[in-house]
Order: sequence, then C-alpha cells, then structure tokens
Amino acid sequence: MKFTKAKFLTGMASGLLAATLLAPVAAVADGHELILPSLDYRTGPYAPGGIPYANGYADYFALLNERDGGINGVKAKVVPCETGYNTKKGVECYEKTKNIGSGALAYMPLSTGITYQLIPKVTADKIPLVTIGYGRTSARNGQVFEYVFNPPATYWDGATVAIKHVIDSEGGADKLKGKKIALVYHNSAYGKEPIRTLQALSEKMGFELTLLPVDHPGQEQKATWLQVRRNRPDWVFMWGWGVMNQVAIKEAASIRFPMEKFVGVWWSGGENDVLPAGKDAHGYKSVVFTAVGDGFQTHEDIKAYVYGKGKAVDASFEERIGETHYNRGIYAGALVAEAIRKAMADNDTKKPTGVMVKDAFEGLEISDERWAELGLANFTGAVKLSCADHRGPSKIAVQQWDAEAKQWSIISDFVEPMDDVTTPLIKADSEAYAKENNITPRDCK
Amino acid sequence: MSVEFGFFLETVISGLMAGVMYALVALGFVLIFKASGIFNFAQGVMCLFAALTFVGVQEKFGLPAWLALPAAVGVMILLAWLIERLVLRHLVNQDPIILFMATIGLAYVLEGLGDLMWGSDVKLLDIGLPQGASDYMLDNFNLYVEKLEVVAAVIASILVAALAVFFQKTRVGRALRAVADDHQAALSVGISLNTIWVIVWSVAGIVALVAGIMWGSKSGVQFSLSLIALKALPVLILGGFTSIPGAIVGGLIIGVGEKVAEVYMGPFVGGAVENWFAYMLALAFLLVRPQGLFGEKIIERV
Amino acid sequence: MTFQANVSDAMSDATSNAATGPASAKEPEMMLAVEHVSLSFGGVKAITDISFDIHKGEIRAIIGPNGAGKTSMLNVINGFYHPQEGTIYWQGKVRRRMKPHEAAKSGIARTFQNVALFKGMSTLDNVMTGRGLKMKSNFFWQCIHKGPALCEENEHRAKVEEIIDFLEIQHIRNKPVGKLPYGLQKRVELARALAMEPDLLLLDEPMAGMNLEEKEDMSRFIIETNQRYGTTIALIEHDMGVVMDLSDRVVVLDYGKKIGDGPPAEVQANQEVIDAYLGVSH
Amino acid sequence: MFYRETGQFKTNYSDDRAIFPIAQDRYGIMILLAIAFFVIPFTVDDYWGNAIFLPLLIYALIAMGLNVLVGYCGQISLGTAAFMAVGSYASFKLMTSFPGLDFSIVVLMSGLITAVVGSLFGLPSLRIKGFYLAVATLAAQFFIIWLVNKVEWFYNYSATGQINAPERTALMFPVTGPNAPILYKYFFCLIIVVLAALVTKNIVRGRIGRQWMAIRDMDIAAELIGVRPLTTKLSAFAVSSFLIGMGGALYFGVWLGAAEPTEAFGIDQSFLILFMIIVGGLGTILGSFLGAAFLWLFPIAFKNFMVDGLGLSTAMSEHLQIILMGGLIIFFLIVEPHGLARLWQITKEKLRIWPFPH
Repeated sequence: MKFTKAKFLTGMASGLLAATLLAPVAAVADGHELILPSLDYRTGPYAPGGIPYANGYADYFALLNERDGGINGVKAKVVPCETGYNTKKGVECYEKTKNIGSGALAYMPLSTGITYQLIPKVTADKIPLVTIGYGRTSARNGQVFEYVFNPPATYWDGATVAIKHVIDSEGGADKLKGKKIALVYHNSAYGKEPIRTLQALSEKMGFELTLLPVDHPGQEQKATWLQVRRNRPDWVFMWGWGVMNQVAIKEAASIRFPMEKFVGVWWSGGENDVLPAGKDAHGYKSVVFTAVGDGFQTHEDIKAYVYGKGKAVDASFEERIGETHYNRGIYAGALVAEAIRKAMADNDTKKPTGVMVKDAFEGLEISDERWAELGLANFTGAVKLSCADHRGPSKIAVQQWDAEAKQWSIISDFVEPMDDVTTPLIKADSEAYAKENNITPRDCK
Repeated sequence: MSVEFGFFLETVISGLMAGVMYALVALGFVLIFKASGIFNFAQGVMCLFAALTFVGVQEKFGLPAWLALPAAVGVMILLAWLIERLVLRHLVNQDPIILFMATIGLAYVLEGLGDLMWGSDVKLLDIGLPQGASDYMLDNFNLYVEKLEVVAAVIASILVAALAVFFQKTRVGRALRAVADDHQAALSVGISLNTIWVIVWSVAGIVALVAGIMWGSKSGVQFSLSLIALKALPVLILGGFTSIPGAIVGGLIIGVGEKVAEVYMGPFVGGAVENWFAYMLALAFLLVRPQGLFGEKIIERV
Repeated sequence: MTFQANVSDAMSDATSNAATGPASAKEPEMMLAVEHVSLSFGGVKAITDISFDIHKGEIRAIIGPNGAGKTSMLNVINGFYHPQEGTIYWQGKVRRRMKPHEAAKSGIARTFQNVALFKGMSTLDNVMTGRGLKMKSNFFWQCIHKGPALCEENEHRAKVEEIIDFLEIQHIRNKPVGKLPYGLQKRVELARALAMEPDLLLLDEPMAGMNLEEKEDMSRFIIETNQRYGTTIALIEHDMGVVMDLSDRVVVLDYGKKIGDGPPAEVQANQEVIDAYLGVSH
Repeated sequence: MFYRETGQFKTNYSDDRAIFPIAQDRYGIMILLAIAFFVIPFTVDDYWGNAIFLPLLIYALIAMGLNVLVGYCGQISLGTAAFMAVGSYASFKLMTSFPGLDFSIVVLMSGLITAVVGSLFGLPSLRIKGFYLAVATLAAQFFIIWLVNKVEWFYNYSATGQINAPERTALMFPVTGPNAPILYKYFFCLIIVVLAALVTKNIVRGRIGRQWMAIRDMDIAAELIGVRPLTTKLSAFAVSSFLIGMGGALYFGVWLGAAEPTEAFGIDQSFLILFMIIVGGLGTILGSFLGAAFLWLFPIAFKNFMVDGLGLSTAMSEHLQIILMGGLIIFFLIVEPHGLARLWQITKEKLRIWPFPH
C-alpha cells in the first residue's frame, strides 16, 4: 500500500507541524525561576481597564528582579497570556501556563468570569488563585475555598462601605430610612455580586433599593437613566466595567444627577472611566482600597529601575504610573511576592510550590510597617490572612474625581466594611457551593 | 401636562433619538446591501476604525479636528479602494454568503489594524459637539432632551437628504440605482461595477465615520464601538435591507419600542429587556410583513 | 409499471362507482376538471372564469400568448395558487383547497418553466428526492441507515436507476446539476417528476430554449412516458409543431380567458385563436 | 498517483452509498480514528486536552449542528449560543436535581430539551425567509440568555447567576468536575462526537437529508414535489438544536466546568460558530471539523508562535493574529469560495487524475 504510506507521511508531517505550533513552549532561562502567569487582556472591549492592571503587576516583578535580583535571589518570571476577558481563552491560558517550568505559583485573572472558571481547577491543581477585589466573594471562607484568596476586600465589602459613606454623608444610619438607592450594574456575575448584600442592608436600614441592569457592552443606557430620572433615587451605586462606566457617568451628568451622590465600585473608578466623560465626571466617587497617585517609593523605583532601564512591558505607559488600576496591579504583585517570600522562609527552599505558597498565604501578614519597608507606606491597610479567613482585615475608602486637575483624591478615612452583614451571607453562599459540589469544608483548627 | 405624561413623552423622545443613532449605523449597511447585495459584517468595525483614525491622527500627529476629518474621510476612501482591489474584485458573481464571509475577514483585519495603529486604550473624542441635557427644554418644559442626540438627528437628516440628492440627481447616483436594480443590465449599458463599488464603499465608510463620531462622542473611542452594529441589526431587519427610509423608520420604531419596554415593562420583570425586546418587536412585525417594513411584497412565482 | 396499472384500476373503479362528479362511465374518464375558475392578484386578473377538463391518459396542451395565464393555471392545478372562484374536480371528486405538497401527494407532478432543480445536489439525489413521498422508513432507522432505511433506499434507487436509464442521463448521475447544460437540466427535471410516479404530469414549456435535436428527444420522452407509464400529461408549449404532434386535445388561453378548446386541428382553424396569436387588437 | 479509484467496482447500491466509497478514504479515516482512539488518549495532558482536543471536539459537534440547519437546510441562524445555553442549563438542572443520573443520559436529555426549544424558535421560518429569518434566532439569542440570567431557578438561586458543573460519572467513569481525569473527558467527548457525526451523516444522505437540501436549494419546487415545509424545516431545527444542545452540555459540563450566561453564551459565540461552518464549508460534515479546527487552533498556534517563538508582546501578537486570520479568510475565499472542505475535495480530485490534468 504505497499510497497509504504517502498519505500517512504527509498526515504525520502536517500533524507534527501543527503539534509543534500548538505545544506550549516552556521557555525557562537557565536556573530556576518563579513562574507567575498573568492572565491579562490588552485587547477587546475591556482592554482599557486591563492594560493598567497588567502593567502594574508586571512592573512590580520587573522591579523586584532589577532592583533586588528577584525574591531571595530567585528571579520572578511573569508569563503574560492574553485572555481578552474571555473565559474560554482564560481556560486555555491557564492550562498552557500552569506547568511551565517548575509550575505556576499563583493566578490572578482580573475577570470574575475567569475566576469562577478557575476556582475548581486551581483547587484540583493546588495553585493559589488570588483575586484582589474581584471574583467570588464567598471565597473568603477558606474552609470551602481552600486555594482561593480575596484580600483585602470583596464586592460585598465594597457595597457596605458605599452604604457607610451614604450614612456619613446623610448624617446617621437612621437617615437612611425611606431613602432610595439605585444600583446600576453590569448584567453579569460581576455586576450581580453586590445585590444580596444591598438587599440585606435595605431590609436592615429601611432604604429602598432599585436594581437597574445594563447589558454588555452598555453603550446605550438611555432607558436606565430615564428610570433614574423618574424614580429620583437619592444615591446611585454602580458596578460597571468597560465602556459602560463612562457612558453611565455621562448619562448621569445629562440628567443632572448630582455626581457626588454617584458612587462606583473600585472597578468603576479608573482614570479610563472618567477621562472620556470629560468635565461631566467632576465629583464622581468610587470606593477604593489602595491609595491614589504615584507618590510612593515603589513607584519611584519602578520609574528608575524598570522604565529607566527599558525593562517595561509597555514602555509608553510611564506617564500613567499611579493610575488606580495600575496601583491595584502593584498591590497584587506585592501580595504574591510577600507570600512567595514567606513560602521560601517557612520551607527553607528556593523552589516553593503552589501548595507552599497557599500555606504561606494562609499565614500571610503584612503590617503597616512592612508596607513601609516595601516602599508602599500608607498605600493600603494591613493584611492578615488565615486558614478560615481568606480575606483578612479590610480597609476601604472613598475617592473622588477632580475633572479640572484630572486626578482622584481620597476624601474619606479608610474604614472597615460591615462584616456583621456579610459574614452570614458568605456562610450561606459558600455552604451552598460546598453542597452542590460535594466539598466537605475542612477543619481550620 | 401631567408628570406621568411628561415622562412618557420623554421616554418616547429618548427612544426616537436613540433610534436615530441606530439608524445612522444601519444606513451604512443599507447602502452596501442595496448596491451590491452584500451584508457587510464589517460595518460596525468600520465605524470603530473610522473613529479611531479620526482620533488617532489628532493624537499622534497633533492635527486639529477640522483637518483630521478630511484625513479620516481620505482614509475611508482609500480603504474602500483597497477593499475593491484586494477583495471584491476577486469575488465578483459569488454567492451572497461568500461575500458576507469576506466581510467577516475584513472585520477581523480592520479590527486588528485599528488596534495596531492606534492602540486599544480608550480615547476621548470631543469635537465640541453640544452634550448633556438641553437646559431650555429642562427648565421650561421639564423635559429631558439630550443635545448630542438632537445634533445626531440633525446630522442624520442632513445625511439622508444628501444621500437622496446623491442618488436621485447625480449621474453616479443613477448608475448606483441601476446597479442596485440589476447588475447584469447595468453592466450591459456600460456602468463599471468596480468604480461603483469603490464609490459605495466610500460612502458607507463616510457614513461609518459619522456614526463613529456620534457614538464616540458619547462613549469614547474603543473596541466596544464596533459592537454598536448589534444595535443596528434589528433596525435593519425591520426596515428591510434595501431601504434608506426603512432604516430610519425602523430605527425610530426600535428605539421607541425598546425604551418604552425597558422603562414600563423592565421594572416588573427585572430589567435589561431592551435587547431582546427589539428583536421580538422586529419578529412580530416580520410575521405580519415577512419582507420587512419597506421591502417589496414578494409574489412567489415558479 | 404494474404499480401504476393497479392504481389506475383502483381509481377507475372508484370513479365509475361515484355517482357525483362530472364524469360518467360512458365518456372518457376524467382525471381533472376545472370549472369557472378565476384568479387575481390584488386587482390584476390572471385567470377569468375558465373551465376545461383533462381526460385520463391523454396529453392535453395548454397554449396561448405570453401572459395568457398558462403558468398560473398550472399553479392553480397543483395548489400553489388558490383561485378566488371556481371548483376543481380531481379524479371525479371536488377537491378542497390544498397545499402544494398535498397536491403532490395526491398524484400531481410538474416541471417548471425556469428550471427549478436543487442546484447543490447531484442528479441522482435530485431524482431520489422525487421518491420522497413514497419512502416511509422512520427517523430512527434513518439515523442508523441500516435495516428498513437501507432496504428502502436501495429499492428506490433501483426505481430511480430505471428512470435514469429511460431518460438516458446515466453519465451525469453523480454530477451536481447546477453545472449541467440547460437541455440536460430539463431532462433531470423530468426525471425528478417521473420519480414521483404521478397520475397527472404538468410540463411547463419542457422544450423552451432547446435545439431541434433536443426537442425531438424530449418529445420522444413525453410520448413514451404517456404510453409506457400511462401517465396523463398536461403541457404548456410555444412550439406549435410540437403541440400539434404530441397532444390529443388543446385548450387555448388569452388574457386569462379561454378562447378555444378541442383537438389540435380544430383549434388551429379557430379564427379567435389565430387572431390572438397574430395580435389582432380586441 | 496513489490516489486512484480505478479497479474499485461497486456491485450493489449499498456499497455505492457508503460514506467513503473510495477505499483510500476509508483507510485514511480509519487511521485518523485509530490515532484519535489509541494514540492521543495516552499522550494527552491537561493542556492538550482542555485547550486543544476538548474544545475542538465540542466546537465540531456544535458546528455540525449548525451546519445541519444552515448548510443543509438553508435556514440562517444567529442564535447558536442561546441553544448551547439551553443545553448547558438543562444539563446543569438535570445534574443538580438528579445527582444519580448518568452523565451520558444527561447529555442526551439536554439535547432533547434543546431540540424542543429550537423547534419552537424554528416556527417563524415557515413565514419568514432568507436573512430576515435571522431575526427569529436573534430573538432566541437575546431572550434565552436574558431568561437564564434573570430567573433564579435556572441557576439554583446562587448569588451571582454563575453555574458550576458538579462531579458526575458516565458509566462509572467521572467525566465532569475538576477532578475528572482528562483521559475520561476526552474519550467521552470523542465517542459522542463520532457517534453524532455518524448519525448526522446517515440522516443527510437519506430521505430527510435530501428533503432538507431540496428546501435549501429551492423551497417552492421542493414543496411542489411533495416535501412538507413544516415538518422538514422543523426537523432540521430539531436535529440541529439536538446536536447543539448536546454540545452545550459538554461545553459547560465537561470542558468549562462553570459558565456565566452573558459571557459564555454571548452573541459573539454564535458568530464564531457561524464563521466555523462558513469557513469550513456549508453543507459538509467534514467542513464542521475543519472550520472548528481553523477558528479554534489557528489563534492558539499563532499566539504560541508569536509570543513564545518570536517574543512579541501579547497585545501585538493578538493584533497581528486577528489581521492575519481575516487575511487568511479572504485569501481562502478568493482561492476557493466554498470553504476548506471543498478545498480538500478539489485537492483529492486533482490527486485522482494526477499527473494528467484532464
């Protein structure tokens, strides 16, 4: 069968070619590196939010490598993988990167959708998933979600702090009775996150909650804001992402909704959200868990060691260092770096594994002094995680946009969220998840 | 005027205005479909590409807006010429589905090209169009009317009038109509199909630029701009693919329908109904008139 | 053939026993009759008060100038258009308003003025589609393509091959029909209609655009179909020579009205018909 | 030279009707199946399974479903993702309501439920034709997604509307959930896809398939020769939705493991599948596989090549990749407008007569 042979050979050849192209390249330099995949997105509808965050994360590790020679002498390798905010690509990126070199040490997908996708997978693969201010809120319960961490704040915390801000502005919790609050949210898992908390709070405090979903991508929100105009809520909260944010801000301005009563979650509080809205955005607020601006030692060092030496992924970004999403990227980087440092110390090794990093996270403590040592004094609140509590202490403030100066400024103290409200909700949700997926909550004693 | 009625009026006006914005996008589809029977999947991306070019040349080369506009028009014409040269010319006399698919390829290329040249960050587009609520209407009648959308409506009517003059009065326009009626016949009386295609795609490109600027003023210029094509789809289907008045009237019906549905039905079923309602509305219309609002009645013959 | 004969027998029994209906036992058996049929499209009259009949086993020609309503008449007969007025008798019984596929099921097949083949399919598949009504195997067997489905498929394939042989189109059996020359497409269309084993075959200008040789072939097929399978045929044709040679009786339409009816020679002599064809003003 | 059918005679109609009438094709497909069943399973790891083979198989299945409707029956559909969602949510509800139910039954039942829903949205096809019909499927697309996103029952009252696939077994082998070995997942999908392809091929080469194609090519003529438009179109909608629904169940249950309605079943997903069958070839089973392979694997291969091979930034590589992808689509069209499957067929024709051109 000469024919079959020929065909077989061509088949084999093209198959091999395809196989080589499809095979993930494990490009690891000599020696050992800490593999930190960055499932980011610099393209697609959510790129404006994804770019600064990804740059912050990558720049922080570039800084450690350039300034300190890595963590305890071991260089960190951030492996970027473009997800386009698409869960399917997210899965592909995850599978592709998880076994590079000695194995990935932590994941941070910056997408609630991808987070949900990865929660069961990282648990099976024993790699920590660190979701900074996004993802699944009930993952705070470490007994159920062993490998998922969400310091320093969850969406539910954000919602409670927004309410606290309302209380402060109105002059007391009793003033909320009979007030109307509307929630304008991205009609997805991410946007729906705060609903339960706000419903619980509305029952408790007696304000009236109106839910106004906006479908992706959210360029056209006329109907939503007409309803705001008719119902005349006292406050509007927003859980938006992407183009939805700037359109909402513009529409709010159009109907003359007072901007200082319009509060977004931190993902609706980036420069890219307010700048396109121009002066309309003046006075818009958002909750936030990191400080604003670039007045920190770390930022100086990044400019000097990373951008100065041409080591940045995105060299054109230099002027924008200090944007809020960028700072969150730095926060994420610092957290992971500290956990790896602890994992190395605890296990006396230069080659920590995912399990070790997970254990390190569960004992991670970054005090205010330690933040200062890291060059991030007063950048954010202290971190202290445990086996049962995967969020730890939480400090959230409110920032306000100044359209003239084109910058955010923090206008409130960093306050604690209302854990008394969220804890029972977290318990209920995580237990439902455990039941549905046959997980026996572990014992954290 | 009672408050409730005033609000209803407001909803309808908002719907009409939104409808005009949809119609602006739909117009580009109609032009190309009418002249060449191609459903141009890339129309949305063309809006993005045009707006990106417009903003991009301002940012990168520091051109003022009045210079950037002709530059962007020039780019769109160049693009039309390239599309004809590199794509359409090689696909003459193919099935509509194949040409549709070619425009899918085109959409990919344009999306990548736009991002590659101008970056995927969101860009502010401000050419000084009036924005925000009209103070006059708000103060005197307590009616909320968005100025940008009034401008959009004016521009859309100018555009439609210009297109009408172009089609009715100019030689090229008549040739275009001839081609729309019958390719073969037009060819046989000496109208060059290639030229016609370049012209049609240029005009569609310019319409895309206008739509891109209007939508871009509203939301900034960024990838999501290409998704406004989705808003134009029910408009197109309802209005008929070949009718410019259809696109306008279809836009108005869809605009009003979805706003009224969202505002009055939304709260009872949990909101975000406008997307599917637009299609359900179009579906209901089509069940009564399967050829679209302005499509010709099909007498089936064998 | 035996199948066809049996059906005819059964049918003739049925009609001769039927007391109603315009046919009586002595006269030639009636296949189809239209009585006082009128059809209009939104004010435009396509057919006005036309009555004629088609006998079992005959070749009936419908002629007339362009726009006379011939094709509309065929469309009425196979249920594609629904006349506003008039009655249609089918094999001796009043026919209710029916859909085209129901007409097909009752035994009416046709070809089209402009070839209406399934362009994406091969000749064989086109003709096999004509067998669709006679195939009964259920969805389950279709899915696994074994047992009854396969048996049936082969059985009908044999029938189809018979027709393919008869119409001399073996060589294009596996070719996609879209690329065939016009004359062959017409022939495939006839094959597809014959595959339905119809009682009444409607042919809409089967020889339009053909050269002399092709016309001769087609005439031969039509006559043979009529004689070999005993199929009743109604045809529209412009070539008067062909019409006179082939048909048993001719009905002439002009501007939607019937202006002549009878054997070819008689119609040919009719002054009104001559006027209509030569274009004398009314 | 080796690809000849000379000397292969058919002595009965059954042989002539075989799926692969030419012996060389039969050997080819056998080798391919042998590789799929006996080689890949023992080399596959999480990456190859989850990022390459599972999506490839599942997308091929869904594309095949859409191809039945669009390619064979000529009814345009832009609501594929919604029908996938129906399959996914049906499987989710079945899995959580009846924990003991075998997953293969769950997949079948999800397909059946989707078939019912699909037929319902197919009803307007009796009146609305051509591209206008897209509106019916688009209405399905937006309405179904809205419904599953809104009605809490569909997602078991979880806080965010996300659904997660619990661990379930098919014939005692765990195939869903994060701990199910990739080998089992792969085999499960492979068997379903191969069976579905076989059944679909059988349907399209028989009476029902011919009737679909008759409706596609000329619906009026089809009706005049006795094809019932109602049953024919609805059967196409039903079979198509059945395959898409099964695909949806696998997509959510086996591959993704979790899904968020607006993102996993968005309209871009519908377009992606439509592109797959157009690029692959309308009206061919092979085309569904080729199209799925092209649209899923090409971006991955390109990304690996540009980022890991050439060291470009991810953003740059992504931009170049979509440009190249668009360029390739246009190029293929100009070379051969009827999709990759036709390209393959033409190559075979050429091989058959090679080296003599006529």
